[in-house]
Amino acid sequence: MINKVINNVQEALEGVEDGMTFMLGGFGLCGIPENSIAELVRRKVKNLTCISNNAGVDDFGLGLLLHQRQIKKMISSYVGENDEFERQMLSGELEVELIPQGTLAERCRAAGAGIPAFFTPAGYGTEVAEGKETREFDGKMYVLEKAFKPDFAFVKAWKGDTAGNLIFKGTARNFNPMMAMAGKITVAEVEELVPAGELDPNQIHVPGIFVQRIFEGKDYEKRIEQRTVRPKN
Amino acid sequence: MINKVINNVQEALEGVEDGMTFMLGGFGLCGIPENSIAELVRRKVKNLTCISNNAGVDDFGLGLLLHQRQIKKMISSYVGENDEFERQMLSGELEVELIPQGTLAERCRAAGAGIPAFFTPAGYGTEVAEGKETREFDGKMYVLEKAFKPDFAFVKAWKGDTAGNLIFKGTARNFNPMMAMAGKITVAEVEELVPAGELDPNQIHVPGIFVQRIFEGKDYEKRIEQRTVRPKN
Amino acid sequence: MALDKIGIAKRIAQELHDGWYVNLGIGIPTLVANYVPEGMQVEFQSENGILGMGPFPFDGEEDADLINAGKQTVTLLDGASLFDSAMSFAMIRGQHVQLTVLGAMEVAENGDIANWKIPGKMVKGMGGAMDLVASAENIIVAMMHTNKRGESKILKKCSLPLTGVGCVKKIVTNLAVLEVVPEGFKLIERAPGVSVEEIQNATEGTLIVEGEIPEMKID
Amino acid sequence: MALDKIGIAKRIAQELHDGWYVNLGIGIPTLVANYVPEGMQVEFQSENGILGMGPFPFDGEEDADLINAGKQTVTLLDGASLFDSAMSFAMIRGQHVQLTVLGAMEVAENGDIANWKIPGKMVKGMGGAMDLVASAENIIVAMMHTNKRGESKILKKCSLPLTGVGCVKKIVTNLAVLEVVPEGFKLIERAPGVSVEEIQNATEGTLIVEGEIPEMKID
Repeated sequence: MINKVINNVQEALEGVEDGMTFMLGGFGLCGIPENSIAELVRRKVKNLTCISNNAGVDDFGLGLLLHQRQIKKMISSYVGENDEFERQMLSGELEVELIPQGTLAERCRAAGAGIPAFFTPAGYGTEVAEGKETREFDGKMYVLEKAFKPDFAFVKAWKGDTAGNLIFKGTARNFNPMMAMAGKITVAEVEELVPAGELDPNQIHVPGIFVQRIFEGKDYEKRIEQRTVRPKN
Repeated sequence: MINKVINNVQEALEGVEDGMTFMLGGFGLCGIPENSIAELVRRKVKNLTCISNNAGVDDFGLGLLLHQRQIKKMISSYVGENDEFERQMLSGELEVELIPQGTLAERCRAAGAGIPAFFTPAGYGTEVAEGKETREFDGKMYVLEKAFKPDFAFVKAWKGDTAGNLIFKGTARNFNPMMAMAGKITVAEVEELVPAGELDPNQIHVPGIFVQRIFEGKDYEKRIEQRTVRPKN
Repeated sequence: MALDKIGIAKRIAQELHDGWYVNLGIGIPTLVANYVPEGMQVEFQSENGILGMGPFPFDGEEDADLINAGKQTVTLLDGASLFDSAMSFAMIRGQHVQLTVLGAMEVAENGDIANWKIPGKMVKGMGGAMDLVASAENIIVAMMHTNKRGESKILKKCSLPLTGVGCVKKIVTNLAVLEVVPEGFKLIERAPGVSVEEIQNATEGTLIVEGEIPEMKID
Repeated sequence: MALDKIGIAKRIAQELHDGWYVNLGIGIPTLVANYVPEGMQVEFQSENGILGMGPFPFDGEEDADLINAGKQTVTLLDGASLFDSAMSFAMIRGQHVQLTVLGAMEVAENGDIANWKIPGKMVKGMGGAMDLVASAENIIVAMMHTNKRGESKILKKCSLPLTGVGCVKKIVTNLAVLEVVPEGFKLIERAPGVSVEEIQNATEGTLIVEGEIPEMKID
């Protein structure tokens, strides 16, 4: 097997530079690459374009990069719950491109799957379709959407092996698999890194071919945005 | 949970009619819906269009339908190893459309994913691209390919639950997942049917939403086409 | 008396069908899950990657790795499945989800819906709404009939940027159940004690009233 | 002396790079797996859904549910993964597989390849070949320099229906290693004991011979 193990997050992020385009997995704060984000903050790379479904909260996730004004442009489907984001966006410091969530997911998969463009009905007749080719198939209208081209993808998995294979847990999967497919260099941080052969080959969510660098992350906070519970009786 | 269990293969195939378009999972004879094929043979439905990566062998798999001349048209990527197929094709009795294997897989997925068309580089400059739109993206040429529209999809999984969730084993997965996604009615036969809740939700290959009917198949022959082994020493 | 949010959710629950997969938006739609008719098999999809979503977890059993599209901690029912976002929207775009219930700022009589953007205000994004409305075979809008300023949200034409065109089939508000038909909004039911005149006054779009309009039955 | 199939496979194995994912076609290409240089990390992809394919199983341990693209029973190495056909071709189309080795009936000096169809004969289909050649960044064609009738398969222009256009970069035959360059086929190496003249005579396309042409080193 091809060994993808990197010693630590510092090595894993070697080559990140100002002005690059990154994909970052996660939905809300669920399944985000916490270690990689912390290292991006430490490195202070700036003028970044970040493709991520959400933009974190003020003091966690991508909010940490926003706070240091490292992000030039966000490409997301939903960016609520973030005051600093709002301030930067309204002041024009931050460029924001909003994309329907399914289109975002499919543009990531397309990037990884060598499909330069595809038709989707999402956004037809709305400002999302402005300037884009539209076409009718079987009486319904569709919009032509294109694959992304990120320099790096940062993803977070539950378990991974030395060959780069990844397994996710719960809804922490979300955008991570297709972003892993899309990255020119994909950096995967995992909660538990195991030797090749320990994971069931039938149950791999992301085959190691898509992962260039893997490391075991630490100190996962896994913050919950909306703790909703029922009383135990 | 929505219960998808059907008592037997006879009930599972209710509604199949002459002239319909079917998808049938499998690669070679690996992972083919043996029980559904047997029932199609018994029902003698004819003038079928069958979308399947291969066409079986003379006395197994889709070869059984060919033998009874139930198939009007085959849509496949590779149809070797089948004398009756060859005879019918060369005599003009059987219409054959050959499609690159990756395009076949993606046209199945597209059908299930509500994507009417996508661009792929496969087949550009060859007769496969004749009459199709081609377009350049970033200096490379691509062909526009369209989603299939099958009436039924017949797939075979290793384990399934009453909610229609499917898990595959080994390379018996192949085309089954995306065909399951594509079927207007998807019939899944499984080696082992278990109650909802027994399969790990993290490890479902095909979520039950794509499966309309599920049943536990029997008498799986699982024929091997090319038995290649090393001597034990 | 006009319905409250729970009343709207209860009325929408009556629109569920056995065997349907349903995506519920944030807000009133989420409440619909609490009123599924006894014995009916319905599965809830959450677009961040769940089929077979269950109720909130018991206090202390919440899992940061298991949330719904509203980022709330949830549970799974037996037979649930988890998947990635591309698969989730394959289900939605591919019309495998039979019903989408979502809120709106405006609905127009041609079925247009606006629910994601108010020019000049902070825009949070459309999330999965554009994919949902562009693909769902059945869309029910759950909302108040009028906005906070008392202006109708049921319009001849949407004034806000659209989320989807010609897609809304049915609307359940605090005042009425409406169907979107070629001629306009067809009044199907009135909230208990609410008159046709009150509904007419709260509706800017073309309201079609044919015969006696029954009251909703909500328990 | 011209190489046999094993010789061709051994020579192609010298083209492997550490860390490469490789797809081997049916026939001679399959043999390449047996000659991976010691200590080199290479993973073999089989387009029916395997990464990390191992050797044939021991007699009696074969599994009908575990075959390669040639429908042969195989095994998995530690760290292997299994996936569906859409995912498999996502890898191929998305250029995650670094090298494709496949056979051909004809190769033209512009890099065109024909390997799937002979008009008038039974056509078995292109399988995954068109996806592979359209996407691979490195394609090595493994074949005999001439066909059974002694005619060159290394041509100015393909006469058979194409599998892909302008995609072949390198050819390893029983006689030579050739690189496809803008001007034609550049002769890189000769099979042991085979002269440049023999290669020239067996090559219909433009052969470019610059300086001394070394012999292949095959052990």
